[in-house]
Order: sequence, then C-alpha cells, then structure tokens
Amino acid sequence: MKNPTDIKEKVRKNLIWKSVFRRDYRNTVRDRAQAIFGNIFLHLHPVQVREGAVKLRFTWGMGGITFFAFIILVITGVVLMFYYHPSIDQAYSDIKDLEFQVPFGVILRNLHRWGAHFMVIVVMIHMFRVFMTGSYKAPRQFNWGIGVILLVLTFLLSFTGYLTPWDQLGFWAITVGTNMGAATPLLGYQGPFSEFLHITPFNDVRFALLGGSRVADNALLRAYIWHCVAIPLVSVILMFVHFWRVRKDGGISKPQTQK
Amino acid sequence: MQDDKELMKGHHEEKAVHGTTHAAAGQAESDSRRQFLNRVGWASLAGFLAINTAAFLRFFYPRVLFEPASRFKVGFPADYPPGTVNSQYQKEFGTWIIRLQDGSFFAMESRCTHLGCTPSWMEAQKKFKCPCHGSGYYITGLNFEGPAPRPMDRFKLSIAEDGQLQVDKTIKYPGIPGKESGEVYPQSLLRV
Amino acid sequence: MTTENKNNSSYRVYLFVFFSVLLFILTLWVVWNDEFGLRPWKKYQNEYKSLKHAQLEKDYQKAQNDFTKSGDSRTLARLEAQLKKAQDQFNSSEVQQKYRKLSTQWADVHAEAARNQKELQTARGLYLETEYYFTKTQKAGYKKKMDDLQKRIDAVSSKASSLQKQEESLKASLAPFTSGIADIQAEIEKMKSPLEEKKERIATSDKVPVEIKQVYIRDVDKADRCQSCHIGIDGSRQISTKQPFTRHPASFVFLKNHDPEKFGCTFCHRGQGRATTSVEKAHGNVKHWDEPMLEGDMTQTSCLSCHGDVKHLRGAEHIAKNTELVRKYGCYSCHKIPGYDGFGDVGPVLTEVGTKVNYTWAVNWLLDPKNYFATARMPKFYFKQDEAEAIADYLFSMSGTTRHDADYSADTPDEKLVEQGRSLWSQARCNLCHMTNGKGGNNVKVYAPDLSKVGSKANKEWLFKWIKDPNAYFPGTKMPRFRFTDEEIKALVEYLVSEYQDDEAEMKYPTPSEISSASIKKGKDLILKYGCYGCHKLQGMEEMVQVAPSLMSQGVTFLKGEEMREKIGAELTSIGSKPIDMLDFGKLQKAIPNDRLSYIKQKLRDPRGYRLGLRMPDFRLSETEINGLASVLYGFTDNNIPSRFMVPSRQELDKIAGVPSYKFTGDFAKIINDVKCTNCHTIKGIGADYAPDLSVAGSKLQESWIRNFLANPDVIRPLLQQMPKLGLTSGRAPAKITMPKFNLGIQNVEDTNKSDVDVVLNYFQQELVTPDIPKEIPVITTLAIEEQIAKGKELYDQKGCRSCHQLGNDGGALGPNLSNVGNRLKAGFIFKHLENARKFKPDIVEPNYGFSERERIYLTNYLMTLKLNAK
Amino acid sequence: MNPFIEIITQPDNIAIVIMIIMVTFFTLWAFQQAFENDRLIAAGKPVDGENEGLVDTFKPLVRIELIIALAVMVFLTFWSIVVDAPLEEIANPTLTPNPAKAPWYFLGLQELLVYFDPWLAGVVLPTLIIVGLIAIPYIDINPKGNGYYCFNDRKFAVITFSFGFFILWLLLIVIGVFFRGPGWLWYWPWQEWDHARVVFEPTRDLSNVFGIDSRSLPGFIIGAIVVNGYLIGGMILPYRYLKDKMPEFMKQFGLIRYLVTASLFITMMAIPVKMVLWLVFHIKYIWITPWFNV
Repeated sequence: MKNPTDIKEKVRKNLIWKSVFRRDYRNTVRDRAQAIFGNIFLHLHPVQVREGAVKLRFTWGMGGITFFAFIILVITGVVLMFYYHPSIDQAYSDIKDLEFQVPFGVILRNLHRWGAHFMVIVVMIHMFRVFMTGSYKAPRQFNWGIGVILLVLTFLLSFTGYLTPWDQLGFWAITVGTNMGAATPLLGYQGPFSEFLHITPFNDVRFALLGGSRVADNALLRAYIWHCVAIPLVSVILMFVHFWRVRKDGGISKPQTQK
Repeated sequence: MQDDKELMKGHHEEKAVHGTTHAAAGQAESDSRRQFLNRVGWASLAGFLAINTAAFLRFFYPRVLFEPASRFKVGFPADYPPGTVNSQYQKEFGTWIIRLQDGSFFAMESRCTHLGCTPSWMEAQKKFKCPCHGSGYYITGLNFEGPAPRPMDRFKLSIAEDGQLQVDKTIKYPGIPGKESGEVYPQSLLRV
Repeated sequence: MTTENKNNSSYRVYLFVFFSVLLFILTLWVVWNDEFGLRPWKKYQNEYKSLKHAQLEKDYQKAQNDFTKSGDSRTLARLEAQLKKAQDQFNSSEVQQKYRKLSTQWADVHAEAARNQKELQTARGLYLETEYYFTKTQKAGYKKKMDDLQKRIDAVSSKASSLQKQEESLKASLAPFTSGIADIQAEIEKMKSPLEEKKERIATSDKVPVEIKQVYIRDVDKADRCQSCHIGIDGSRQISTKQPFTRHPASFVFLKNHDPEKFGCTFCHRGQGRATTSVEKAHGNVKHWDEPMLEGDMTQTSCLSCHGDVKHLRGAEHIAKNTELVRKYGCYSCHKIPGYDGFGDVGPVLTEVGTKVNYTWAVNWLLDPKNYFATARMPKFYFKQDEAEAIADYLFSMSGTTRHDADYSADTPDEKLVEQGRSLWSQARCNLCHMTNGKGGNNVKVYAPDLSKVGSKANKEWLFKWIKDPNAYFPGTKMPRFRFTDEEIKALVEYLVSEYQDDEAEMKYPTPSEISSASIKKGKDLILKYGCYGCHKLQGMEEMVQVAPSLMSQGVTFLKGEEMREKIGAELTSIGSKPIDMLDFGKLQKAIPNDRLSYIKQKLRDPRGYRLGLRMPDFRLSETEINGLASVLYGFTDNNIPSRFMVPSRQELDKIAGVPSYKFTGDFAKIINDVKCTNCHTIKGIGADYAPDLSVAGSKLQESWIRNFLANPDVIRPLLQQMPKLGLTSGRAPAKITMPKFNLGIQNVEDTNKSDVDVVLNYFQQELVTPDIPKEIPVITTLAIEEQIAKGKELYDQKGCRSCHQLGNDGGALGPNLSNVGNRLKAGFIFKHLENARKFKPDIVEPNYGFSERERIYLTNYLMTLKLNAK
Repeated sequence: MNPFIEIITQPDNIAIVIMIIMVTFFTLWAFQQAFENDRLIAAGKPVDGENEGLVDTFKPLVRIELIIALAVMVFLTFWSIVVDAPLEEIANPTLTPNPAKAPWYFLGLQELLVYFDPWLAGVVLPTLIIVGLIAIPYIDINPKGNGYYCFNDRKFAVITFSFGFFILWLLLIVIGVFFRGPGWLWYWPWQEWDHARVVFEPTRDLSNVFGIDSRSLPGFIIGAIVVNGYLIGGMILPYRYLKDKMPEFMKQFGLIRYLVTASLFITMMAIPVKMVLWLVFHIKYIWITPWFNV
C-alpha cells in the first residue's frame, strides 16, 4: 500500500477489475489473441492479419477511415439532434442558435459538416484503391457490390443532410435533386412514358420523396428521418455485412499472381 | 514479434518476454524514453476524453432559453378585487395573482407541492383542489387535505416603476409545512 | 528485419504521441473558443459592470460625504441616544412585567383564535361535504347533519369575532409600550435608508449574471441578443458614452414608443439579432446575411416598414424629409412605388407647349435643363442635338405649331407698365414660390419654376393667358389665380418679359421652318423610349385628327393612350430587399462594394453608369439628396411584419373606418381651387405646412381681423420661428414671410351676390370651427373687469411671457407678436390655448405653465385689451 | 481578391481542394506501385507482399488504427476550428440562387444535365453507373491483378475505370465547382463571376444540320438511324473484331457478358461523344421522339 506498485497490484487483484478484464495481460500469444476475441470492438479483426494489412502502403487505411468518419458523424449527429426541430419554422433558427449560443454547437456542426465531406472523399478513394488492387475479384465480387451500395448510401446520407438547415443551399439542392426524380421514365410525371401510367405530380416518385408536390414541411421531415434514422440503419447493417465478408474472404486481399 | 515490444506499458512485462538479452545501456535509455512518451500519449488521450465528456455535459445547458420571462408585469392593483384568485397568467407563466380579503396581494406558483400538478381554484368551496391526488389548499396556499406535504410556493410580487404589479419568479418563497406562508414570509405579501 | 522494425515502430510511438498531444491541444483550443473566443459579450458585460460599479460607488461615497457634512449624522447620533433611552426604559423591570403579562394574554388569545379559525374551516369543509352528499342522495340524515354543522359554524364564527375583538383590544393596550421605540426606529431607518439603498444597489448590480440577454418575439421567431453587448442601451443612466455601453440616443422617442422587450432591436436596426459571436456577424455585415445593420439617420428607413405616414412622426424627421424627395423628383412617375400611386404629374402639361415656349428654348432645355436654371428638376437625358430637336418637333407639331421663335426684343417695353408690373410682383408675393435671380422661392414644396429667364422662354400671349387663368391651361396646377385685372396682367407680363431675359440665349432658329415628318416620328419614338409621358401630360392621337391632318396624311402618328400607360422604370416596391444577385453591377462590379445600398446610391449618382442601353435620366442629385433618396428606397422592403406592429396613416385609418376624406364644399371649394390656399395652409388635414393650419381658424380668429388681413396681409409671426422648419440657407432667407394678396374682395364668385371674402369668412365660421374651443370665456362676477385685467397683466409680467412674445417694441421674437392680439384672436381660443397649447399644435414651443382657470381668465381678459388701432 | 482564390477558399470548396490533393497523391502512389509490380512481374520476381507472413492483430494493427483515428480526429478538429460550416440565407422558394449547385459530389451529374435531358442524366445514367459498378467483378474475368497494384496485367480494366473515375466523375466535379458560375456558364478561374453576363448560344438538332426539321418524320428517321446505329454498331463491330483476333478469350467471355460489357461501355462513351457534339457543334438533340429526346 505504500508505493504505487502496491496499489496497482491491489487494483489488479480486485474482484471488479478482474470481472472486467478477466486476466492479466502478459503478452503471450494467448493473451494477444484473447485481447482480440475477448473484446467486442476488436472482435471484428482476426487474431492475426497479413503483414501487408499493417502497412499503409497497400490499403491506405481508407476503409477504416471511412468507418471512423461514419462513427464521428453518428456521434456528432446524434448530439446535434438535441437542438434541432425538423420544421421549416424552426430549423433555420436552430442552426443559427447552434452557431451562436449552444455550448460547443459550432464545433459540433463543423465536425459534422466537414466530417461528411471527408467521408465522401475517403469512400471514393477507398473504391479507387479496391479497384486498383483488383480486390473485387473472386472471391470478393459480392462484397464489392455491397461496397458500391454503401457508396451510394453515403451520397444519400450527405444529400439528405443538405436540406436539414433549411437554407438556400439545401433547399435548392433538394429541389433540383428531386425534380430529377420527376424525370424518371414511367414513374416521374415529367419522365418519358409517364402518361401511360397516368402519372401526375401527386402520384409520382418525387411526391413520395417530398411528401407533397413541393419542398416544404413534409419534405424536411422526410429528409430528416431518412438522414437520421433510415439510411444510417441500412448503412450500419450493410457495413457489418461488408466487414463480415472481408473477414470471411480472408481479410485484406493478397497477391494471387498467376505464374 | 518484436514489433509489439515497445507497445507494452510496463517495463517488467517486457522483461518477462525478452529477459535480459538486451541489456545495453543505450537500449535501456531508449526504452525508458519510449515509455515516457507512451505515458504522455495516453495521458493526452485521457485528457482529451475527459474534456470531451465535460464538454458533452456542458452542451446540455444552452446559454439562452426561449421560455417566458421570469419577470413580468400583471397589470395595476386596481384590476384585482379583494378575495379573488386571478388565473389569467396561469397559462403562460404558471402563476396566480391572489388578493386576500384584507387587500394584500401575493403571487403563487400554480403547482401542487405533492407531485407538481396544477390545482384549480374552487370558487364555491374557496379552496385549491389538485386533480391528481386530491390535495386541497386554502386561498393562502396552506395545505389542509390530501397528500400535499407543504403549502404552495410564492413568488416575489412588487410594484414596478410604472405602478403595475410585477412578479419576479427568480425570488421564491417555498412553503414550510404547517405554517402560513404569509406569516413566515411577510415580504411575500404586498400591501398597496 | 529487426532493425527495420525497430525504426519503424519507434516512429510509430512518436506518431502516437504527436497526434494525441496535438489532439489534446486542439481540444483545449476548442474549449477556449467556446468559453472566450466566441463570446465577446462576456468581456463587454464585465467591463460594463465594473464601470457601473465605479459609478455607483462614487454615488455612495458622495451620499455618505453629504450625510456626514450636512449634520444629519449628528441628528442620527441624537436619535440613537434617544432610542437607547427608550429601550432602557422599556427594558426596566416594572415595564417589562406589565408588558409580558399583557403579551402572554395576547398570545393566548391569538392561539385560541387560530385554533378557532381552524375549527371554523373544518366545520365549513364538513358542511360542504355534507351538502354534496345531501344534494346527491336527498337523505334527511344529511340535512340534519347540515343543520347541526351550520349551528356549529355559527357558534364558532361568533366566537371568532369575540376573540378578534379581545385580540384587538389587547393589541391596542400593548401598542403604547413599543410605539415610542418604533417611531424612533422608523426615523433612524428613514435617515439611513437612502444610504442603505445605494449600498444595496451596488450589491445588486454586482450580482447581475454575465449571460446572453435576449428579447424573443414569438410570433415572428425573432430573437435579438443585441443587448448582450449593448448592455446599457435602455439603462436609466448613462454609464459610458463609448460603444457598446452607451444609452440609446433620444430614447424618449424611440425606446419609449418601441419597448425593447416587445420590439427587440432588429425591427428597426436590422442586422443579425441572434448572432453573438462577433461584431461583424451581429451587425450582419457578413456573407449570407441580407440585412446589414442600419446606423444613425439611416435607421429611420425602417420607420417606413410599419408607419403608414412618417410626415409628422417624431424621430422620423430624416426619412420624412427624404420621402419628400420622391415627390419632388416624381420617381413614382416612372417606377411603381407603394404608397405613391395617384399623385399628379410632376412636370407641366405639354399638350400645347408649342404655343407657350420658343423653339430654341425647348431644344436647349431638352439638351440640358440645368443650363436654363440650376435648380431645374427635369433630369438630363443626354439627348443629342438632333434627338432634342426631334422631340421638340413632335411636341410642337402636337400643339399645332411649327418651329418658331418670337422675338420679344423687337417690342420696346413700356416703362410705365413695367413699373406697375414690378409693384404688382411684390404685392402678389410671387417670390414666395418663384425664385428669381437666386432670391425667393421659399415655399419649396410648391416646386414653382425659377423665373429668372422666363422672358426668353415663354411668349407674352401665353403668359397673359396663364396668369389670367392657370387652371385653363393646366388643370390641377399649383399656381393660384390672382384676381388681377387684364390691365394688371398686361403690366405683369411686360415686367416679366423685360426684366427676366436671358442675355446669353441664342436664337438658333430665327426663321420658322417646316417640321419634317421623319423628325416627328423620331421624336415620338424617343418619347416612347424614355417615357416622357410619365411626368408630363402629352396629347393622344385622337385630338391630332383635328389639329394636324396634314401630318396625318404624311404618315405621322402620335402617341396613343395605351402607349402612355405603362411605367417605364423598374418596380421599386421591394428594392430594399432585392437579392444582391439580381442587381446588375455591370462594369462597376469591381469598382464599388457589391451591396444594395451602394448599388442604389451609384444608380442615383450615375444612372446609366452600370452598362450601355440604360434609359434612366440623370437628375444630378447632390450627395445629400442621393443619401436621402437611397435611405427611402432602402425602406421599400417586402417584410412580413405582423399587423399588430403596423401604424396606419390617418388616411388609411379613415379608409378603414369608412370616413370620407374631407372635401371643400360650395363656393369656398371654388376659391380654394382658384387661390390654392392649400399650397401653404393645411385645412382639415389637406394641404401643406408652410403656413398656419386653418382647420379651426373659425374658432380662433376674429372675423374683422381676417377681413383686414386678407385685404392687406401683414407679418404676424417673426421669422425666427419659421426658420428651423424650412431649413433655409442664409442666402435665400427673405426679409419677411407673409401671405400674398389675392385680391379676394375685388371679384365676386360667379353669380352670387357675396364677395369672395364673405364666402371665405362664412366658411370659416361654419366649417372651420371646433367645439373644443369655447365661444366665450367664463365670466367672473366677483371681481371688476379692470381688476381682472390688472391681475392678468401682473401674471403676464410674472411668468415671463415677454421673453418670447413681442409687445410693442419690447419682448422676445420666438412667439407671435401680441401687440394686436386683442383684435386678432377670439377670447375663447386664448383661454383654451393657455390651458394646453399643444392641443392644437403638437410641436409648439410654448411651455405649459399649468395656469388655474381663474388665472387663465385674467390673462385672457388682459390679452384681449391689446389692440392696435386699425389703420 | 483574386477570383480564383475567392472560389477555392469558399468553405464548402475547401473540401474539393482537399479531395484534389488527396486523389492526386493516392493516384500517383497507386500507379507508382503498379509500375513497380509490373517491373517485378516482368523480371519474374514476386510482387510486393506476395511472400508476406502473418502478424498478431494485437497490438500492431490496433495501434496503427489508433494512430490513424487520432490523425483523422486531429485533421477534422483543426478543419472545424479554422473553417466554419456556412449557413446561407433562409430557404426562399421564390428566389433561386445563381448558380444553384447540387452537392459537390453530384456536380458531375449536374454537368451532364447540360447535355442530356433530366431523365437520362438524372435517372438513367446514375442507375447505369451503379449497375455498371456492381457488374464489374462479374464482367472482369481476368484472373490476373488480384490483390496487388498492377497495370500491364489489366490494361483495359484500369484504363476504362480510370476514364470513368477521373474524367467523367472527378473532372466533371472540379469543372462544376470551379468553372461553372452564374447561369451555369463557363468561367475561367481568373474571370470574375458576373450575374448579368449575357451569352447567346443557340442550339440545333442533328438533322437541322442537314436542313431537315428534327420533329418531322425524316428527322425522326435520321435520329433513329444515328442513335441505334451507334448502339448496335458499337456492339457488333468490336464483337466481330475480337472474335477474329482473340477467339479463345471471347469463347471464355461468353455472349451475355459481352453484351453487358459492350452496352455499358458504349453508354459511357456516349457521354463524351454527346458533350463534344454539344460543345463543338451546338447540337442539342440527336433523336427526337414523341416520348423522349436523346
């Protein structure tokens, strides 16, 4: 008890400590493996990985960075929701208030905004890397497909988030974006062949997106739900499929030269 | 395998693996420096997390509220007949303006001291009756029936410069069990 | 591999430490930013608090010093000694014995009373409960119980009243024991309390929390936090004149009428009310904030948002003055501007201009109106010579005349007539409206033309016709018809033409020449292009059939009615909130700041400067006028201010209430139309404020005086009082301002037997009266009239009336001369006026002395004796 | 301020600058490694990482992940402190800002909207891009180049993908962000954006070039021939060619795979073709039908 080592010892022998960490870490092979599969967060990893996975040269870490950016966005996003009302009367002033009076409101919003830009950039480079190393080839074809869908979901996440501040930028981006939906062949009222299905502005794709014939309160609420709940949920599920597949397909792809 | 050596926190752990094979002085020095650096790194990380936790908590206390003002004017004394309870300001400010038979005024929070429901004034029975659990109060706010533990709370009532009555909710006179608030807090009563 | 890994891994440790330390430092930066970097108001509030503390401390010190010096401290010491003595006396055992005995008795009774009160409440509660069950069940048992309870209540309450009586008597007997002490204590308290209060104030002000101060207006979701920095803006005292601590200037006008708690700041000042993080953001001088803050006089532009009428609005003088510019230059002629519909043409009628002016003059005028006289309101269109000629050709052909120049110099002026004309000129006070050679023209709002060179412009025949009956040539003109005889008019014309010649005018077209039809066509196109019809009445094609059939046969057509209906300029309804992107800065994109105000100002300064092909003419406004007009235009916004903030103008209110606007009736209306009284006077809300309001003149002025005055106007009021209102420059100040002589008595109105003066007087007595002013004053029977007059004179001397009013050769020059007031005003008016001068003229200087009725009677009686003998 | 600096320092555009820097860096790195591996393969040596063994995940990988996470946090925090996220004026349905731009990652699509009708640029092409991307692994049956950077082993795949990725996606984004100003007009970086700029650029349809009304039957026929000729020709000619030159490969590749690949490829190539037609010859539509225009 007299010197720090004793206290450390005492703490480590404590029942509570043991219940959390189970055993001492003595850097044996067993311990290193235990550290990975005994921890839910590290559990995604295999116990051993290819040496190349540890070097930045091959993967550039882009997939991991994308996931980390996503986590940052989820955290900042959830926190921002505490001060945000998805209604056209309040949304804009809520954002102004985040900037001007809510403690740490500015930094959270900035992190969310720049984190979103960053994630889009990183996810694109991730795709480029996977293509350049041919990592989509057998047996990873399906996982590439998941990745493409995740890329699209990333764009949609960012896009739906555009409307939430209810400013000119988002309003017109969404207006133009959803008007493209109106041009869908068959299903959009301005698209080709739509007259055969009696499509009007009130029963086309765009209407479903906006919850009305123009960008207004319903559209904001829909964008908000898509942005905060629906798309993240789908993304998380697909992400785990994505990670799971990476592991099941043998981790980071490995040179398979045909000699 | 050697890769993880420097990643260890404790010196003795390292020894457990490598024994005394690397006993060179330079090696020891660089090890201790690495250990120190590691400590600095983890300490910074802990500091980062601590500050973030504090910031996260601070985040929940906005600097501005959009609630009704805590100081508000409620008209001129002459607007209130003696022996009446005025519920005009109950909706927005949660306050009754009460004038007793002797002509003195006070402002009372419209909140039952039991579990915070809003009692209503029963003119016929001259009492406040809480709909939640049946607590009853006299016009002075003194509880006499039901589970309420103490009389209802009062706010500071004064005369503003323009002659209007002004309620200041930041100054509160909490009811003391079994005592008339008017006797405990003579300053809660305003005589005009 | 070992060494490689070694190096590799140690650099990883460095990376780890580097990034984690950096992250920690950045986090500290974030926290610092959030607490201090982005919260400038904290600094300001702390500074304000220390300033206020210092000021209150000084107050306290001063009060304390005064207290010590004034001998109050000695009084206090004496009182304290007395208190001690009284207390000692009270504490002496025999007094205490008696006192305790009594107070124990009282306490017992009081406790008993409280018990009894509780009993009473219980009994009443039980009674109500029983009554409830009885009502429900109608059982006799309850009824009986109710009766019992009622008896109990009666008993208890009778006991209560007897207890109360006992209590009161005991209290009364207790009172003398302590009353002495209480009195002294109260005295001490009274002496000490001002000091204590001052001390208390310091403590309270120190305790004020440092926080964002916000005014929130729910229905417009407006949250103004300006007071977080401008902390002293509505304080009761000026703490510092430095920004942001100063008080609001003229707060008795602005803040008193616009309670900051209800209006916030940004309704008037614009800017970004929610912003608290930096001065630029809060003042709205940042990108993506469309409403930068307004400061100083510019703020008055916001008055237009809510106030339908800013003309007599206190605090809106700047904007009121500048809205007049819109009328002066007739902006509404070419632009659609809210609230300016239905005003008359700014320029004169041009339908027969060929019969009025000479051709050279017309061309020169079109080329540059300011060449003719510097104060010309007509803008410069930058016509080329041939364009100006084409327009002149069109106008002349429209009047059925050709290019011609009358050569007036050929006539030798009749000296005698000229002299007669000269005296008529001054008698009619033409100079009141018309400027000549830099003099006169004080009634600026009439916008009468400068006549310095009229002889080179208009021909004699036209001048004669014009003076004889202006309405005939230009219905709705502001020029009055002076009832001159033909002889007099001839003299006046002769005088004008000979006196006011332009020596430098060249006669370029001495010989009449044919107008080419091509030129006329070109003139028509130019008129269409530049929209001359916006300001001038031009003739439509229909009339041309009879006037110029020859031209018609040559294919020359004239403007059609529908061609002249559209407004040629851009709509200005919401220019003050027009998106910046929609303002075309053209080639000045980089040269001037890209904001709305700069755009408007530059447009006014150089209307065609932004790019080629712009049509707006150049008014050559002074910089003051540009700023003034810009501030008006800036106020035309499409804001959505809730209707509860709106202050409709008198006219709008009348419209809502269905009150028809006042109309003059009968012969008087004809006289008004003739003589244009409303050019100077306001009558029942109609007219200008150049001369006194005549709405209640019938109750105010004596008939005989009006009659004399109309026949022979004279100076009533010294100049001084008028000067500030007109903003005259010293160079233009005339010696006297008085009414022109309209010769009202000379001619009768059409078939009636009454003279004009009779009509006017009759109308004054019938219509321009108010029941507020009594016809007669109350009579005091107890005092002889002479004594009353003497008392009045005494009062007149006592109250210092003479410091403002002139009496004989004595007295000040601020108020009206009272030497002849007994002849001029009615006693009832004087009597009422003394009671409350502001009632009839809100902006009057005269103070309210609070005379009693008696005093007013004395004064009135005295003033009514002040008469000059009629000449 | 210099207009170019003004544009690139707009808060939202900083992200694009960061993207350009990052993409350039990683592209160079990728190709450097690809050529390195090509050399190794040519020399018959194993490529980078081929003979690598395994390491424990704990702690080498975990620690690297931690460091990268810290670096990303540092980067984002610094970015967030220094640059504030913009908030424009409150939404105003009656006033469209000029230029009204989509989120930057969609600016490629917005650029396409200039050349194609919305149903094509906004719906069909994006769908095809997604479908095409997902289809890549199933089309690319080249067994080489799996798990390492290389170029020689899969030239066609790399060139095609790079064309789509760099030209049709990233370049169009950069153009959309930096070169498109008010009115979606082209502005060079040194030009000031002018809201009042007047431009006269009338367009015509393909058959108008030959003096035939594009909405008439002959116009319709000409358009149909050109469009369908391009599509069908683009499928058949390479097929004949490849069958001739590489019969074995084509056998392995199969007809269906060929059809999918060819249709995706010629659709992709149709984009630059149409852009050139528009920009150089001012041709708006090639084929006008009562239902849609191409």
